[in-house]
Amino acid sequence: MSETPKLVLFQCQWCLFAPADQEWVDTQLPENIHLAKVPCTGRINPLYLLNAVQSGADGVMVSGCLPEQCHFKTGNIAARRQLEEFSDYLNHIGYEQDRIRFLWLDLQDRGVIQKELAAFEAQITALGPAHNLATRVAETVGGANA
Amino acid sequence: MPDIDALKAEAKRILSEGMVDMVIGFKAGDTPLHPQPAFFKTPDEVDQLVYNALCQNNLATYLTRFPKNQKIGMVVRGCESRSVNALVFEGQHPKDGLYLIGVPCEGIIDWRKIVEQTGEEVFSIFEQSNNTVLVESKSGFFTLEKETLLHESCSRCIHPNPISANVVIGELLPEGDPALAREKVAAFASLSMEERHAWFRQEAERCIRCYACREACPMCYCEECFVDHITPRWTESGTTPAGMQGWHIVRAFHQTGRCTSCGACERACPMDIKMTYLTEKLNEDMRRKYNFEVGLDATTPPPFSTVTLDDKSRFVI
Amino acid sequence: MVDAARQPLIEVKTFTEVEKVEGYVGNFVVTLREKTKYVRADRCNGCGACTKACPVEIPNYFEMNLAPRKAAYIPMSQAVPLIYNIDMDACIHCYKCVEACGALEAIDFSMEDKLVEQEIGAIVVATGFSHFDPTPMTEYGYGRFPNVITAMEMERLNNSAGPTNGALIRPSDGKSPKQIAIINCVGSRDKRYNPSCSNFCCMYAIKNALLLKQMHPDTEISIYYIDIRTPSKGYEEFYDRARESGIRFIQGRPSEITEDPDTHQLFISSEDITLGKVIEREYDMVMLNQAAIPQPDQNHMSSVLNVAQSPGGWFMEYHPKLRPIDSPTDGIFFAGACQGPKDIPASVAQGSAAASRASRILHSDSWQIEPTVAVVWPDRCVSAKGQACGICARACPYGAIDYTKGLAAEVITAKCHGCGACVGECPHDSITQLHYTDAQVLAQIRTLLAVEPEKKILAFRCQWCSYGGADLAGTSHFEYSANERGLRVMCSARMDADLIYEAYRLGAGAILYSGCHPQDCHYITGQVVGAKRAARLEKIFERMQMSPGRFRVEWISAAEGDKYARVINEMQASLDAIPEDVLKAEIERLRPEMAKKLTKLDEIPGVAQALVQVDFIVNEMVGKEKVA
Amino acid sequence: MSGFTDSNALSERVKAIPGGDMLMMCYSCGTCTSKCMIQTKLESSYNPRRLIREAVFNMDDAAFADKTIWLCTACDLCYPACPQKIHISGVINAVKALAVESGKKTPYQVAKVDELTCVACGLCVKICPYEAISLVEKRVAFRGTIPVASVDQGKCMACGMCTAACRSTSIRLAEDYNDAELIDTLLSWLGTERVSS
Repeated sequence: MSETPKLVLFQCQWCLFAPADQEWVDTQLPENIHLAKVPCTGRINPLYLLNAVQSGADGVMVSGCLPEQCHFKTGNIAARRQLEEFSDYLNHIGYEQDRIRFLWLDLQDRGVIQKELAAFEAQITALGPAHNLATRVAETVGGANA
Repeated sequence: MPDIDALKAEAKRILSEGMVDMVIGFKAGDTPLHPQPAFFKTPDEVDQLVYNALCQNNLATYLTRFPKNQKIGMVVRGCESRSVNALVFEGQHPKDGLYLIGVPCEGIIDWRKIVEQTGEEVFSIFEQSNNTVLVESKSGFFTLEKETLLHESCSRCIHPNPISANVVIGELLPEGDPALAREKVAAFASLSMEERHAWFRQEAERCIRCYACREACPMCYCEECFVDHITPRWTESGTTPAGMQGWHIVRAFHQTGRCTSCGACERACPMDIKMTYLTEKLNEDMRRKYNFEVGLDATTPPPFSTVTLDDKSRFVI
Repeated sequence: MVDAARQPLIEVKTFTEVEKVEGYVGNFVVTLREKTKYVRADRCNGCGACTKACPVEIPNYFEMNLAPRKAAYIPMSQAVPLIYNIDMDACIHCYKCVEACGALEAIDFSMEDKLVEQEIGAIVVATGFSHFDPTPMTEYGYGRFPNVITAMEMERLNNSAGPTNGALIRPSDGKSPKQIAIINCVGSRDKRYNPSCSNFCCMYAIKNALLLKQMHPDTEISIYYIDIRTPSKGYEEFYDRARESGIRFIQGRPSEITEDPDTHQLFISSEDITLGKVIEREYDMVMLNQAAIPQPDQNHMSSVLNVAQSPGGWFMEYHPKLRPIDSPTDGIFFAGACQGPKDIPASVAQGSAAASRASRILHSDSWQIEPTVAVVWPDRCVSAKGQACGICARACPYGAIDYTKGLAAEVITAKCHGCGACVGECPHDSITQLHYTDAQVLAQIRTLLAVEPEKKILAFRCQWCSYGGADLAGTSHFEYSANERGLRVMCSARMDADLIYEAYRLGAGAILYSGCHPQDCHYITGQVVGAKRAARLEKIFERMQMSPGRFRVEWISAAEGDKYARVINEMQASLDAIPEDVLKAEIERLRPEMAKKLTKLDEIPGVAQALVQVDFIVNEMVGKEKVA
Repeated sequence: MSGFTDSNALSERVKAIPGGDMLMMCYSCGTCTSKCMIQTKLESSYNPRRLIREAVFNMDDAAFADKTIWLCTACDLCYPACPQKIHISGVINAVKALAVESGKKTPYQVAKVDELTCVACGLCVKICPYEAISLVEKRVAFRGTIPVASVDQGKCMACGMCTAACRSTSIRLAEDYNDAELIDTLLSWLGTERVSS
């Protein structure tokens, strides 16, 4: 595994109000971060997280809207219940809960996601690579960023 | 122990009066120590009905296998009655199409523990009134403490009495202490991350993907399980570490807010995988965070089906 | 102000509060609280040594808190009198100022507020307006984003005598902004805060934009607006000039201001209505053009002066078109924005008008009032007979009735405006109102209900609102039932319960009790008195089991002709819904009950006589032998 | 003043539907459009202000053809922002209801139920914020007449909460947010591949 941690960002497509931030996420995301855009955090099936974790993601970030700002009324708070429990549960069997982070963005936030991602990356770098549940066999050809 | 004659009489009554089309219960199995589920359709067949501490299946599992318009009578213990409630909530059988004959349950004996303690082939067992079990084996009779033979889930059972049963046969038992389940989860959680993971890996490694746990679980009634799904292939389907771990992680997670801690999955497992330390963690979380226990009635939705703004969550800013 | 202070006949009393206003037009007694400055005006020479010595620094309110000031200070450079002032809330009592003042001994910490009573002929209220604080509008981030400032702050920033000596800088980093946005209608035309338009902000935004553009030609200025309102002479031309000079006007109310937390740059997201597209633009600085709102102590002043407030809290004029300068209380006039948002020309005009209105009082020996005043029959007043009553005094919105137990109530005619609230309320019929005496009104009722009374809808209309509404319904040709019979009194407060009972006794089919909307009342609180009585009557009639729809209470403004017509038509419909025989039986059933409530009606002076005359006339005209 | 307005006019019909009554109060300030992110992120022709305008001017055809009615998810972020306190999503919903009445259908993809595997547990019904899912008895190939979940095309907003709630992945969003594609790209980026499939 390379030095820089591999992070997966599940992004609710509405949480970034500022077009500039959205553009940054869409085009200038660092190479070690994979973006998976979903219509709402409520859309995120825990199986997504499982797949990311089992395939060797060192950290998973979910960015969504603040409670009461959800584009789909209750998607984010439903996601909060299910995904928080899932991350607690993964922690129970060997995937640190610090490796899964929810980022709730206020509509008025701007330029926050870049910093939060950097802070998250630093936090994951300090934790080191996640190996406990990374059980999917690495493919020999292709590799990262394929 | 409930009066087996009263149980039979009630089963016969509801069959003969036409209140139900069928009674699900147990009958003696082909091998000793293994009573098997039975489906009695006539009053005469009810004579075969048995009920003892070795009846280890969760009968609610069979509820989903019969048409919804069929009237079903069922012998239920605490956990089974809760499973039935959960299934009624999920619309798997109408409430008025059910007749539940409740029996307070003193716990299910794990036949593996008998074998373990006697160390030899066992022919039969007799429950005695002083909380001991008389075991007949190859070399004679043993008296064992019942307490030591109980299945792990049963030793921590919170609701031994059937809930929302039409009739209860036998005397109600005192409710269990939720602290026991809490302590077990806490004890596991106090281990280090590496120890917890090592334990999980060790358990999952033995899995042979027979899906006996799935078959034994009353809540696993999906037409197509997520592991059988092809696009996308949610988790590896073979006995690779990823596949085995993924299966156990998600199987348990799918029972969040639905599992009654009956332990049927664990008893069904041919590889003796201790699956309940996963489900109990989730059940404990539901109790702690949302004050929710499944199956106490057939109308309260599980936490994942409800949303509220005022969750206390570490994710909230 | 400095100019005014120099006039020999003008006495300027600053730092003084009005505590109490008593008396009436031409004869007010005003109690003033002259607040102490802790500096003797006769000794202070304005040298400023105290300010230099003072160690306390607090935000300067006059500079919109953008600059500091000392606890010993001059509020502003045009202050009258130009002497120093110790801010006791901020003072730490170090007495360094006293030391600095030295032999002059102008600073005296033992001074106290003085209460002064003064005889005043007329009062002009010019208390001005206040600004809406945009902090609650979180979407604009005022208070959180340093570069979002209010119009008043911009005013100080851009002022050569201001905290920056006129240098335009942005608060976050002191750099001069190149992109400035002005957002209009912040808190105004907004039902969540102030639904009304603040009148002058459009022009104010353009003025500020032009000023900025002239002083800093390289700045780009955008004005976000919903509508630009330039209604006066020369205003549209001014707007033209602004567009010509390159100021961008963007139609669309911004929904959100966001800030880059590192650079403190601001981003405004708004729909450009003309394009139909959402655009986001970047700015260095944003100015919020706040709503004008009434002064925070406007409610208090309104009770001190006994003048009403219109919806929104501004002082209410006597009549919006005919007497826009006068308050409902004679001898008190309004000037400027205390009466509603106004720009400078309008305020000056109103100030001049108010001064001349006031001088008419000062120059005359007598004062004409409307003739509809209330009069007491002292011999009928129970107070004169020793009973405790005082109902009339409590009902009077103007405090025009002197009530002392044991003496007959007395109307101070100069203060009376003729609403008739006392007349309506007096349970002993001891007060009447000239031109609307009980005899006169009863005579009208009797006439209107002379023929087929059960088919009639008798409408009591207040002179100012519902009468105007009925009038408008007529002139607008809104059709309503021809069975309506209108009857005018000055105010819903005058609609005496006796009049209603008598009308029902005479067999009226239905009665409408109508007046102004609450707060619109021409007589400050007259409508409140009327509304309370109406509620009482509704309950009484309900207890009598009167058919629903026969008594109706509606508040109808002079602009609601359509409502008037609708109400009457609805009443006709509900009257039609009652079968004729049932209605007649009900009238007969209730007649004795109504009569019972009216036993003393004949004793009211003039009533019996008037009714005899009416009966005679009616009999002559319709050939009826007997009325009721 | 009746007689001036035609009760068949679009604006009157919208007003008669609860939520649509404040329609005429709009002074077209555009706050709602810019508060909503649909125009910038999804569909450039989206514009609630214009839709209200179309309703005010009784432009039935234009209003029913406007994509706005199908895209508003009634998150009501604009409602507290509206200076005229108009319940914008209420107006949009009213127009949508009239559009559906006149036979219009959403041009967008909505959730789809795999009837072969649905077990009608009802968890999606409970979690759906739009009450778009209901359980109906239906004849399904190979399975007989059974209850299955059914999505109301007019109400579904394609948020996908049902797919996250479904254990047997029997309900899914079509095309745009396809599970398989998401998982495939995720896995290939993370450098792993299915060992057996």
